[in-house]
This record gives sequence, C-alpha cells and structure tokens, in this order.
Amino acid sequence: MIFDGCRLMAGPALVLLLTWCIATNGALGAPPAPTDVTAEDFPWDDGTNANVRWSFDTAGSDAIQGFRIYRRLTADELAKERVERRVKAAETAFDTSLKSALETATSEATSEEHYFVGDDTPQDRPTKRQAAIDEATKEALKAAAAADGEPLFEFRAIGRAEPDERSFKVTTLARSSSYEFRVTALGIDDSESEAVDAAPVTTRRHAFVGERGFLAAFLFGLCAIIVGAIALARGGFRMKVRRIAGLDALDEAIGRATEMGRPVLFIPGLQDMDNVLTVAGVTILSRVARTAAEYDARLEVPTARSLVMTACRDAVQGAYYAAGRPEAYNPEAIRYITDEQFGYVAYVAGRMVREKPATCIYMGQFYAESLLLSENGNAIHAIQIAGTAETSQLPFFVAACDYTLIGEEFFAASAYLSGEPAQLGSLFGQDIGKMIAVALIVLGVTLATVGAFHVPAAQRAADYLAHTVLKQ
Amino acid sequence: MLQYLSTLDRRVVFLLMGLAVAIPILFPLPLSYKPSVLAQQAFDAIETLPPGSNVVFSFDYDPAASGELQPMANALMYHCGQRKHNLYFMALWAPGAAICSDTIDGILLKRCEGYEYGQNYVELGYQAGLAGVIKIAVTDLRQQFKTDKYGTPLDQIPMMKGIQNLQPMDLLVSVSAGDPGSKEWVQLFVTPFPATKMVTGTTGVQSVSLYTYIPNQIDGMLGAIKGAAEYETIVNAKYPGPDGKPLPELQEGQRRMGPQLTAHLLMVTLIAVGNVVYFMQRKASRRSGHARGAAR
Amino acid sequence: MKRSTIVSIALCVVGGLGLALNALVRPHGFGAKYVHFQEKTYVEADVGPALGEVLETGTQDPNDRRRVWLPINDTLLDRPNVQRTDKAPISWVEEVDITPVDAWARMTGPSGGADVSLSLRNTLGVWVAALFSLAVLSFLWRDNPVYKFAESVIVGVSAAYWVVNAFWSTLVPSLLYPLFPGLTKAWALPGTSGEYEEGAWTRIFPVILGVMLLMRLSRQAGWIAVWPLAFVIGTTAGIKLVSHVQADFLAQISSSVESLIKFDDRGAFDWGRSVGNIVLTVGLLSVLTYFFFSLEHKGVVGRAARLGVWFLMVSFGAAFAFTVMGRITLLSERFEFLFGDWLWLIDPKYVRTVAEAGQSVVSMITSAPR
Amino acid sequence: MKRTVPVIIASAVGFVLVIAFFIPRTQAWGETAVLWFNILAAVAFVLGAGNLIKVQLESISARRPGWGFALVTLVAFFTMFIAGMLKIGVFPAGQYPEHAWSGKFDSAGAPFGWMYNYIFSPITATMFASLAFYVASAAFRAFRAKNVEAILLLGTAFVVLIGNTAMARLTDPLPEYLAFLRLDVLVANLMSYVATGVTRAITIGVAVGVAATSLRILLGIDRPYLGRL
Repeated sequence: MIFDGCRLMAGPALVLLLTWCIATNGALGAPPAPTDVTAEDFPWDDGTNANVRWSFDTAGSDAIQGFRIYRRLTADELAKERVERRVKAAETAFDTSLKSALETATSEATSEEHYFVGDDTPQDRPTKRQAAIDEATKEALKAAAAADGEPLFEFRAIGRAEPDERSFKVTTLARSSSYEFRVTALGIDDSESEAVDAAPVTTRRHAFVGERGFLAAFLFGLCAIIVGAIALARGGFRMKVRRIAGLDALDEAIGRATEMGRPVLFIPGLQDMDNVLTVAGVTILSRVARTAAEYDARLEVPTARSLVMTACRDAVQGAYYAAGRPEAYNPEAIRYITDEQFGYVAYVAGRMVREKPATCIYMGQFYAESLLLSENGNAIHAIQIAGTAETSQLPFFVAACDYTLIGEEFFAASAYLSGEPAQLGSLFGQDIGKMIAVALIVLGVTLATVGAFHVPAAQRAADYLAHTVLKQ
Repeated sequence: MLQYLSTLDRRVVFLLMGLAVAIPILFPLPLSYKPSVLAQQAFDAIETLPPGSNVVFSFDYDPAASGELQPMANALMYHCGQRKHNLYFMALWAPGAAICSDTIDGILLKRCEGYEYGQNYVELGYQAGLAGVIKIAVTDLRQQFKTDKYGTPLDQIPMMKGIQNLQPMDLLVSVSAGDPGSKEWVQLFVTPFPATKMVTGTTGVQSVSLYTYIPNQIDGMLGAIKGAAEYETIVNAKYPGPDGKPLPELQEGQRRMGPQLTAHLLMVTLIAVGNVVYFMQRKASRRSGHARGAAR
Repeated sequence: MKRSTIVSIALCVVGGLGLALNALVRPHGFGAKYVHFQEKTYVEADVGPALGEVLETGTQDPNDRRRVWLPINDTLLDRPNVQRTDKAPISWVEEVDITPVDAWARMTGPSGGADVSLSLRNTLGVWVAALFSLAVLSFLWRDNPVYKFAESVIVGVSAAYWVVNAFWSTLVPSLLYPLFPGLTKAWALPGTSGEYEEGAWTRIFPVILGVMLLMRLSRQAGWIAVWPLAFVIGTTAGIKLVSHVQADFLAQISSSVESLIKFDDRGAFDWGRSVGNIVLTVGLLSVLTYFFFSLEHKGVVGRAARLGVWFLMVSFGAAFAFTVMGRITLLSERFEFLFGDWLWLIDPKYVRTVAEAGQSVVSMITSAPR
Repeated sequence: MKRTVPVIIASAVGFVLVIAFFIPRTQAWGETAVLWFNILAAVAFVLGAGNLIKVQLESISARRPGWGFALVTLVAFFTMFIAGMLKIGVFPAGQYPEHAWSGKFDSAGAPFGWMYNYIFSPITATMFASLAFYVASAAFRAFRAKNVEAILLLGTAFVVLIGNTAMARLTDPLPEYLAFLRLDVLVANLMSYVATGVTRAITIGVAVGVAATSLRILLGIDRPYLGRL
C-alpha cells in the first residue's frame, strides 16, 4: 500500500532507492550535517519566496531520508508564540484540574450515601465549586510559570526535501521582510543531524514573475500568430477551410424536404444570444434559410429565448432577400415558445409529431433536451443534422443523428459560412496553434522514447521540455 | 412481433426503466466491487498527507446532482476526518454551502473525533462570482471572504491565522457537478500553484472530460457512482465504524450500484433490440422496394 | 371519456388505495418526520484578559475586557477571568430532526418522549416533496397541468433562492459591510469590527456598475447595461486567456511528453503501458489532425483524420456510458426518497446498510399483517 | 460613446488581468477587477429575478395563454424571497442572541430552509432524474449502428456499460495472460489511454479556440456585449 503511494508520486526510481536504502542501512546514528547552507531572495518573483541551498556529501545521500528546512520565527512571532504557549498551558491546567475536581464532586453528589453523609450538604456545593476553581487557578498559575521556564524553540519546520535535492523553495513569505533559515539532514531512523544556519535574507518583489517566462512567451507568441492571421485575412489573403461533411449534407437534406413537401425544422439551442454557440447556430441558420429560399422549402424555427427569435428573424429575412425571394419570408414561422427547458421541448416534440418535418437541424447549445429532440426526430424518420460544442451532449447527437458537427467543427462551419475575415483568420491562427502543439508533442515524445533507451541527453532534453519549458 | 416493437409506445420503455431501477432498491443486491486504480490514487493522496495537513474542501454541486456526489462527499470528508486534517470548507455553488453544513453535521461531527469549529474546520461558505471566486481565493482570500458562513470575521478564527490565500493548502478536494467546478479549480489553482495536490469527485457526465488532467494536474478522481462505491470500499476497509462494521453513511454509493446493474442490462438490451428491429425493417422495406432516404 | 383520462383516474385511484393499504399494514404509518426539542439558553459574560495573561502580574491590561454571550452550560463560565453579568439570559427552543427509530426509542424510553414530537411541518414537507416529485415524473406520461404547476413553482423558487443567497453571502459582507461598516455591524454582522477599512470606498464602483446592469430592465436606459456587461466579458476573457493557455494548452502538451516504450521497475519491457502510451499518443495526434480546418482531408491527413474520428467515437461511447450511469444514479436516489423517506417501504429500521436493509425488507414482508 | 466606452472597458480590464498574472506590481489591480466581477455576478442574480418578474407580469397583464402559471411563479418567487430576505423564523446566532439578524438565512428550521429542502431540492433532483427514462427510450428508438462510427460508439458504450457494473466480475476467471481482457481492466485502460488521448486533443483544441476568442474580445474585434440587448 505504502509503496503504491510512493510509486505513483515519485516514480519507480525512488522506490528502488528507498528499498535499497532500507535494506543496506538499518538504524544508524545521526547523519552528517549539510554544509554551505545559504539562503537568497527568490529571483524574479512577487516577493513572497526565498530559495534555500545547501551542499551534502553525495556518498552520504543513501543514509538519509531527506532534509528538513526550518525558518527562524520573527520577534513578533516569538512574542506571540510565548504568550500563546503560556495561555494554552494555563487554560489546559485549569480545565483539567477543575474537571477532575468536579467529576469527583458529581460522583459524590449522585451516589446517595456519600451525598447525605457528613457535612456535605447541597448548600455546600457552591462553596465546594468555588474551592475547586481556586485550586484550579493555582494549578494554572503553576503551569503558566512552568511554560515560561521552558526554552522556546525559535525555529519552525517549514518543509522537507528529498535526499537528491540541494535546494528548497520557501513560499508564502511576507514581502520585503528579513528571514533566517536552517537545514538539517534526516537519518533513516528519523535522527536529525546538527543544524546549519544560513545568513539572513530579505525578500524582494521583482518586476516580472520569472517562473512564468515561458508561459508568457507562449501566450504572447500564440496571440501574435492569431493577430497576424487575422491581419492577413483582412488584407485579402483567402483562407481555405476544409470541406465539412455536415455542411454539405445540409443542402441535400433541405432538398429532400422540398421533394417530400414537408417543413425543415431548425433549433438554435436553448441559450440566449450571449452564448457563442447560439451565435454560431444563428450564422448557420442564415445559410439554411438561404438554401430553403432557393429550394422553396418551408422553414420553421421555434426558439427558447425572445432575443434569439429577433436575431433569427433578422438572419432569415436577410437570407430570403439575398436569395431574391423576399416575398416568401414568413416571420410567423420563427416563434418564441418559452424559456423553460422542458416546456420548450414538450412544444417542439408535439410539433414534430404533428408536422413530421423531413429534416431536423439542431445547432447551438443543448443540454438534456438533445436526447428528446433527436429521439423524436428519429421516430418520424427525419434526416437529422446536429452541431454543438457541449461535450456531454455530443455522444447522444452522434448516436442518434445522421451528421454531427463536433465541437470545433461547429465553430469552423460557422466561421466559414459567415465569411468574415476576422473569423476565418482566427480559425487559421488556431490551426497554427494546434500545429505547434502537434510539433511539440512529436518532439517531446521522440526525445522521451529515445531517452528510455538510456540516452541521458535525450532524457534530459525531454524533461527540460516537459517540466521547464511547458510547465512554467 | 416486429410490428409491435417498431411501433412500441415509449412509455413502455419508461416503465421498464422504472422497474429496472425500482426493484433493486426495494430488494437490494449484495454486490462487491474491486477498487480501481483511480480510486486508490485518490485514497493515497489523502492518506499519505501527514495528519493535520491543510485541506480545502469545495462543495460545487446542488441537490440535482447530490444523488451521485453525496456519497463521494461523505466518504471523502470521513476519510479526511479520520486522517485529522484541517478542513477549510467552501462552495462555488450556492446550494453547496447548505449541503456542506449538512454533511459536516452528519459525518464530521458525528463520525470523526476531535473536530472543533475554528480549530480544525471552518466553513467559508458560498460566494458569488463563479470561477472568479477561485481566482481571488488563490491570491488574496480575504478580499472577498470577509467573514465565514456564520458572519464571524476570519481574523477571529484561530485556524485562519496566517492563511492569506489558498496557496498554503496541501490538498484540494472538489466535489463538482459542472461549471464552476473541477475544471476551473485545475485551471486557476492547481496548475499555477502546483504545490497543492488535487482530488476530485465528479458526475458521470463530466468525468470523461477530466481524464486529460490525470495524473499531472489531478492526483485522484472518483468518476460517477462507481468511483464513489470503490472509494467507500477502500475507506471502509481501512477505517471501519466503532463496531468494526462499515458505517451506514458510507454505503450509499455501493447501494446505488445495485440499480446500475439491472438498468445497464436493460440499456444494452434496448440498444440491441432497437437495432435488430431497425435492420430487419430495413431489410423488409428493401425487399418491398421502397428504401427510406433517412436510412444511411 | 378519453382513454388517457380513464388511465389517469385509474392511476390516481390505485395510488390512493396503495397509500391507504401502506398506512394500514404499518404500525407507525409512514411519511412522518420527528423532531427533538433543544432548549438554547445564552448568558452574557464579561471576559478579561486570557487566563495565562491575567495570572502573570504586569501583563494584564485592565481595559482589555469584552462582553460575550455564552451557552449557559459553557465551562468557560467557571474561569476566573469570566464573570456573568446581570443581564437576563436569553433562551429559545430549537427543533432538531431525528430519525423515526430514534424518536420511537425516546418515546418508549424513561423520559417518556417529552422532548420529542411528531413534526407536522416537516411531515407536510415530506409529502409536499413526494407529491412534487410525482408531479415532475408525470411529464413522462404526457405534458399536463400538474407538471406545469411544479415547473412554474420551481422557476420562482429557484430565482428567489439565488437572489437571497447572493444577497446574504456576497452583497452584505463584500459590498454593504466595507461601505457601511458600522451600520452593517449593528444590523447583520455583529461579529465584525465595524471599522472602516483603508480603500474600501472603491467598492462604490461595483455598486455603480451593478446599478447600470439593472438598468437593463428598463427600455429607455437599457443601453447603459452594456458597460457592466463589457466589464464582465472583459474580465472573463482576461482570466480565460491565461488559464486556458497554461492549464489546457501547455500543461496538456507537457503531460503528453511520455516515452512510447516503457520498462518496468526491473528493466523489463512493459507491454501494457507501452501499448497504452502508443494508443494515447496516436489518438491524441489523430484527433488533433481531425480538428485542422485549413488542411483538406486527403492523403495522410485524410487517413489520420479518419482514424481521429474513430478515436472520437470510442471516447464518445465511453462518455455515453458514464452519462447513462449518472442519470440512473439520480433516478435511484429519487426512488430511494420516495420508497424510503416517504413510503417507508425500504429500511423501516433506518439502518441504511446494504445487508441489514435487505434483511429488514424480508422481515417486514414476513411480519407485515401484524 | 455607446459603442466605444464598452470596448475600452472590456479591453482594459482584460489586459489588466493578463498582465497581473506576470507582473507582481499589478497583481492587486487584477484582484480588484475580479472582486468587482464577483460582486457583479451577485447583482446578476438580482437582474435575473427582475427579468423573471417583468416577463411574468407582462404575461399576466396580457392574459397570455397559461397566465395562471405565471401567477404561480410569482407567488412562489415572492414567498421564497420574503422568507429569505427577512430571515423569517431564523434564530439568532448563538454568540449574538441580541442580534435578531445574525442567524443563518438558510437554517433548516426556518421557512426559507423548509422550501429549499422540500420544494427546491426534490423538484430539481427529479427533473434531472427523469432523464434516465429518456436515455432508455432514446436507446431503443434512436441509437442505430448505421455506420462504422456509430458501431464504434455503441460498441464502446456496451463494453463500458457492462464493465462498470458488478457484471464485470464474470470475466474474473480469465487467466492471467488474458487479464487485459477482463472487463474492469479493459474499461480502466480504455479510459486512461483512449479517452485520455481524445479528451486531451479536444482540450488543446478548445484551449486554442478560447484563447483566440478571448484575444478577439480584448482587441475589440469581437464585441459580444454590443447589440445583444
């Protein structure tokens, strides 16, 4: 059980090392102390960290289970600690004494023969209680004095380092304050070496968090790529978008509805216009409406939000105009039903059963209603095309619909249909971002695989990539 | 038969599902579970922390998800309590704060010893702001959390001494049903501040999307009721109740695995039968010469 | 009469008969809630410097005294630095939920059950909860007024729940208190210092933004709500930009840097993990390829994307199964409530353990006619 | 002004938050922005409630079909709202018995807590629970193995559905060299290798997408807050 835990956390090497340590070194005396203990302000941080470093004879590394790092308490902390210790000692002594005195009294009081024998009468109880309190107060006084007499350990253990480590990052310190640290080596049998103190160090706030340097580089690099791609697209460069099967299927499905003389049902999701999925859905609606106008198919759009209804009417009207058939536009086909999820579903499901649309298109943000809608669509043998980025609903759409625009594909389709340079350029920039990810993964995996065949340079490079470049 | 199945009223299916779930509840099935690696990792993350470690425990769900998540919250809290960790409770969902108080009364105060408010557990309660609450709590908790849930200023709570933000926490436990929840904790807390480990309990719906964070960002995860049942098994084996038997509160997850068996069998059967009907119908309609366009 | 009406009436009649039968065969009935009365009495006390401090001459400050209220049986009242004042104690009686089994035990116990009682309020609560649950489930049969009623209620109740929560948990301590510390202390937060904090006046800005946001309710001034909305969206974008690049982009790439070939602790080739890592990496790269939109799916890219779709489908299948598991769990929790807390059909002893619950059902059936 | 100021607000606050992550001196600015954001999030609930009242009142005054239900919603809202805001039936906190307003607004014994326990909880929980029924019916009527993709999806679903229950133990007798075929092991490996790889790819893709969207907002190219009133 314990080994399981270790292995999961620290890797197999450590288990081997520990097992070997335990096997070869039983109980030993105190281990040798670390040397050259220094402390320095942590470079390029927000002023709340410090770095403690030390040296240790590597030959002795096997005999220890690690190092313990201490911090000297500040004068304020010490004073507070002293008072707290005294108060705690006094209170504990008082409570213990009074409790035991009262317990005796209570047991005397409840057992009848003691209660009525001698001078112990009910009237005496307050007096006895007061006596017990006085006695306890005396005990408290003694305990407080005793606590003051004991030397106060001026250091507080703040962390542990592994045997192969030679530095420790102390975090959550106060900014611009002076601190003193000490380090000890910890033997296998929990014995502790002599302590070695470092010179005092003052924390300082720097202009930039150095540990986040690589992150900043990646972040601003990625931003630059996206901005560059958008600029390129606005400058007239034509961005290609690959064929998206679900979009091709749309035209075919609308054509089928015309052939069968049945309506096309379009659901723009359950959310309001502040949701990006709804916006993408409405963009796709423009295209659907345009095709419907060209093919002369009847389009129906029930919505769950009144604002979505307005947006959909705008989009559809525009599409009918663009198709040159403004007279065919019927605003009554685009209706707001209700905000309530199941109320909306009940309406749409009823409508589906009555009208039997030949094609059902679901584009937007969906929750549990994805199931009910696509099931009903299936029951009336409609062609169903769905698109959403809501991952929890994707499996249901994929299983029940003929075509599904999956996640990013949905946004890409919307960007493609909108034709806006900003959208297309951004899509292209994102592609470059993903290609960078692929390149880094391929590089890292190759290095790590080569490293696994005992090529230390490759291993080190893979580690540097994974733990320094990408983690910071 | 084919005709009957193809036109089957879906309320018949509803009835079947109802029975599949109801019968094992009325007549429980005594089943046992082998703990998976993930549940064991979650257990180890809490178990290997030295007693008295600081743990922030976040209730990020509402009653709608408590059927899945309450067994996890119970078992995780009980385990933390047995390990005598210092517990800082908070909630990113408003109902989570109420659920948290109930769980503390039912588990921590009833089944774990030595817990005293302000000394080794504190309820920071709910704050509005969704993921923004995490963002502010990891750098300057007291900006938003002026008081605890009961209106006591944080300065007057002993265990809040020296806690300016969540960075000194050794472990984060998030029981989460969605947004904001585990994903936001990973993004805003344990990734920028990797010194804090993380264990999470999640609903079946979102558990799959969290696998990508294991094991570098999330140390252990309990996914769906199965994760809860496995975790209960491990905890019960190590920390049984006073009479040596598992506690009743720590069997809820296992009890709810009974209906899973029957209901999953029903699901598999329904998919299979549905497809058989579909293909036979398709064959029949092909033979009679009118293929449906929808079938592809 | 329509067939569906007949079915509905029949269901109601059968349900009613079932409830009556359930009440008859059970000695204690069902669907009841019990409470235990707890008297809470608090007394005011005058507290001096802490025990350790007051004992040591010279350290105590005679002015360091405060008034607090303590439970009347608090052992702190015994301490020499704590003195009860002559203010009258304040007391009230609280009701604490207890299980029916505990209640019956107390009622038949030596105290005679003076401190326990059937709680009409909570019993009503259980029935209300059960009937609302059934109302929601009735939607399975068809859309109906009972369901609509439950839906209308929940819309109102949940909106109010969130407002009240936001007010007491966030607006009072984080907005009203910093702006009006004295007033808020006297009214709702007696534990706070009541002193004005440096720079708290800046919280006037969220008040202004909040008022602008509420302007959205008005037709004429609605446009001003765009400002706070822009603030909210800008903040979200700023947070997400960094957090997604760090946690979901770089950290994910970092986690993917794993050797395809794994050796176990003894240096032998580890089949399981090697195959696993290869599958993981191939899946990762092929799905990423599928999401390239500027490359046409032809040739190698096409084949990789096709593989990516397959990987996607396998993972969707798993997600599907986990979602199903979640939904079924929620249903079983609801049935546990209906059968357990309301009808007392399972677990009448409230033991709530798997094995014993099974036994108690058996014993209930065998001894039901009693 | 109606269009420029919001763009400036969104860009400024967004950039402050990005910079605050890297430059310690500006960290406090970022915290202040997030604090205001959180307070606004609380105000948003008030807005939501206001909107609800407005819509319901309109529905009632126009006597739209089903306006009776709008009335029910309003009654439910105000009952819960008044009970919670006035802390009706809430006992004061123990340390401050003189302060009637010091108690917990959601104490279980008070009307607000009662409505939470016996109305809010059961209705929301049952609404989600009823999805189990729809999943079953969809499984029967809609999930078709119509192509390779669907076959893969449903096949995996089969394996995971069965592997997640006690039925997985039926495969326990498989010999050690076939251990990877044991259903529970198979599901565990499926999740930790296949599902992890796929979700990681999706996560990376979404991360880039979110970064691009956020950046467009920061640069004022996308203005989702405009024209959506």
